Amino acid sequence: MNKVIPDLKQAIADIQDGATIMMGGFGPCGIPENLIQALCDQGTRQLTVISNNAGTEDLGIGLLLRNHQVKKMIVSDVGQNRTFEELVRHGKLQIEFCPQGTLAERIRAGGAGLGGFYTPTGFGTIAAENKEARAWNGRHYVLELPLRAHFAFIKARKGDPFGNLMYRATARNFNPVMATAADVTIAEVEELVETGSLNPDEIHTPGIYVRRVVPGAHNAKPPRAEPEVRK
Amino acid sequence: MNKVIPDLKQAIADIQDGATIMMGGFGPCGIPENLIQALCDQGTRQLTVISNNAGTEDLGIGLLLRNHQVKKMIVSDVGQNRTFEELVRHGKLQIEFCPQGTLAERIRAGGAGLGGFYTPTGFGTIAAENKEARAWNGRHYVLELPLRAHFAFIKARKGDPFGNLMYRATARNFNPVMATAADVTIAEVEELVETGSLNPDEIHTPGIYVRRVVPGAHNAKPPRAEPEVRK
Amino acid sequence: MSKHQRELIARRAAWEIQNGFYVNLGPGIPALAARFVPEGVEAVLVSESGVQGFGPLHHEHKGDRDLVDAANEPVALTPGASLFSSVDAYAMIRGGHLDLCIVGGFQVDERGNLANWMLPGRMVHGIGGVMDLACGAKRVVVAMEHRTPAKKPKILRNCTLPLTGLGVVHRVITELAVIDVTPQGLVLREVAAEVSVDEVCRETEAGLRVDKDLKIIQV
Amino acid sequence: MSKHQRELIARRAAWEIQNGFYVNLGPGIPALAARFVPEGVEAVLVSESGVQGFGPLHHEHKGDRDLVDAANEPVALTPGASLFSSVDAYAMIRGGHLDLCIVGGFQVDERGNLANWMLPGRMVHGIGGVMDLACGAKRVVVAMEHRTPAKKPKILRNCTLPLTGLGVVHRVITELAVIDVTPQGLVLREVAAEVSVDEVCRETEAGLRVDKDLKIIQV
Repeated sequence: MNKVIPDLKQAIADIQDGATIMMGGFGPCGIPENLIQALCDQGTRQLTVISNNAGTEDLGIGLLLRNHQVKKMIVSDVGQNRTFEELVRHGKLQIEFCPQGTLAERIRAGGAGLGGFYTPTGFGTIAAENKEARAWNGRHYVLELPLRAHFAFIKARKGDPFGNLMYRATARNFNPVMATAADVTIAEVEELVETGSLNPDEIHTPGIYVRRVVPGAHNAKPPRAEPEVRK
Repeated sequence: MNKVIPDLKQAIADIQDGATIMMGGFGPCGIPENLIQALCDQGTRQLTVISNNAGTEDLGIGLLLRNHQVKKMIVSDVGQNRTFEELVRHGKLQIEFCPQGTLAERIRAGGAGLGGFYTPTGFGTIAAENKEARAWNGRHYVLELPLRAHFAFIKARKGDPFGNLMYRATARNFNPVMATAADVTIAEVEELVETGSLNPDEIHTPGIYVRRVVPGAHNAKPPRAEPEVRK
Repeated sequence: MSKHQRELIARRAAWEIQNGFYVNLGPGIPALAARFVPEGVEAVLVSESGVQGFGPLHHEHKGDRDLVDAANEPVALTPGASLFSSVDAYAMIRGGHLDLCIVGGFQVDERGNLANWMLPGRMVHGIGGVMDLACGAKRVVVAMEHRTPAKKPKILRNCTLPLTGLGVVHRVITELAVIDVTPQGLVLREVAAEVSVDEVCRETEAGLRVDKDLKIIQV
Repeated sequence: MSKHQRELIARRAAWEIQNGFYVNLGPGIPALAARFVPEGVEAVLVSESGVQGFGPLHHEHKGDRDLVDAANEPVALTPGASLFSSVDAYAMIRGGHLDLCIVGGFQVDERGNLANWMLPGRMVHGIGGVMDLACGAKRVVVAMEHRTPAKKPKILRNCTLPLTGLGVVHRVITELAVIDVTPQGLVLREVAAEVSVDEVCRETEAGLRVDKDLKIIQV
């Protein structure tokens, strides 16, 4: 089993205009920056992007926004991003906001074959508008539906040719769940390791979820051995 | 933070007759055998046990059954267990069977604060009898409700005083999810390690879920360094 | 059912396993199929016990109490293996990530309904993972004897036993035939060598259309 | 709002953190509270970014790009830390495993409704984790200024801004008062030194009952 595609361009060549793509990342952590850059270069348009946030002006999804490649975002929190604001103001970007936990859970439901689920989050708020509600034991819940995508862009610390992935620190974030919920999951890895060199007990994303593994050409951060631990 | 209780007896002393307890385990793997033995010794009765299986005649939940301590089981597959059969035949044990994936997901929903979820599993079978059904995109789903318990008995390979746990191989099974879904989660660990000695990226159950950590006095299996890997 | 016939079914079932597939094999005949995976086919076995990438133990190894398959049998990891919890195992199974699941069967009917978990008059020991597997895998193949031990047909117009899944079966493989479930009903794709189409039809309660490219089962 | 007053609120909020608590602190004043946790209290900070057991960086450490809190600020792990995914973070948050969550607020009303994510006339940048936190933690404390920058009350009969959560607030801590949400309405538990009950009532739109054991805020 060898899922490695050495060339970023080739790894995303079959993504067409109008595709829905999930992209991992939380703040500056765990952004599949090399895949996003390749998609910028490819110029694919009319994309629906499902993501926790929208990157910054010069990192991650911000680049796609600036390039006018995105039609719609399903997102939790875009933060301060001027490109985003301008696109929304001019009606050039559709937005669906999700509470962050609901976004994660909807993606999980999509990957786990569930039809929908009831969450207490957002009941009584505009996040629950036009959604079914229901109560059990005096507690109110909102019905939320699964999310899936054609592709998922995943960033991992290490990966092997079987597609087994390990993440580091809070760069894990939405990556493992998004890996489960796309027709084609493409993982860029900071380090490609040999099959058998990862401890099976410590793998975060089993290879079954990953179709393609690409070594990331460039990483915005210098890989480090260990985060600081205060004594 | 020190959640260690060195004494098994003390760790379960507050479990009263009529309690609902989740117990990890899959086949012979990952059974909280020391906690179960302590519960046998304590003689607590009228228990509802939520578990994947019912152990064997001499291991795990089988001991509690033989002792007539269990009133009801919510279970997926009891396998061949003569005590179990006799109790059921004589109306001394109530049984609620769940498909295995539905059992896992119901426990997850209980731990994750969800109200219920729609699963395709069992639609059109007696597992879906008297349950609401619903279709999306031509696919049928059954509404399943969360499970919670007063206590969870967890078996882990390693644990630290914060309650962080790591499991080994298929001894992981239902243990991590059950750890999330009880009022009081008690983990027996094969090895108690110092705080800070587990790699935070490799912890399977974060300490927040665990109230008490008990070193397991006896383990049915000799701990081994690594499972065989065929080359 | 002779050991030889069970092996024949398993050999044919093994041809369903394609290169790169993630596969779950049920107990009994399906599990046997693991031995007959065609040369050059690299597939990954996935078990609901929480492992992908495993195989039989070397006979000199006595097994590891912490590592079993879904039948609680000790197994060995293969390179590239990964381990996960039951919640994650079933998210994987239900979420359509398995390319193929081969299961045993008591009954299959014309609409692909499957009964394989509960026999009348026998104490029920549970449901286990088979309902999740039946409704979750991309492709469900039933590998089973063509008739019951009492020589009654198992491929029926309508299942009479409690169902495992509704319309879940794609293909049935027996010692006599390979039969596909299609929107137009059951289609006979292959017959065993030295078995006539008439004999297959006689032993099958459900109606069978015969594929115009009908083949002989190669094992 | 002076820096001094914000610090006063944070200092009082820090007293809500008890020994053994797992705590989430929102951005702004709540995050400040981390600095004032009473001596001898060992609590674990949990962030929706996927970490439990962290704290501020040593100033000589420039941070690790892979490790941030929910405000995207680099942090340091503390001994006993563990890391997890966003799905797991929110399962934890929504599932009632946090003992305490301290959040900021735009408005709180008599029934414990909270508005803290959307201001009129400002572009919405998203919802983030605050709706999950507000409805999931065992105890939700709002730490905020008593009045808006325009000196309007923020503790109201009914919230007028879009809500974050319905009936989720247990306690409000401001520079003037500590107020609890009870089934009988708001109860004034503590007032700031040199502040009169009358003044608190004047600056609060909602009705306030005064605890018969009314205390002076100790910070």
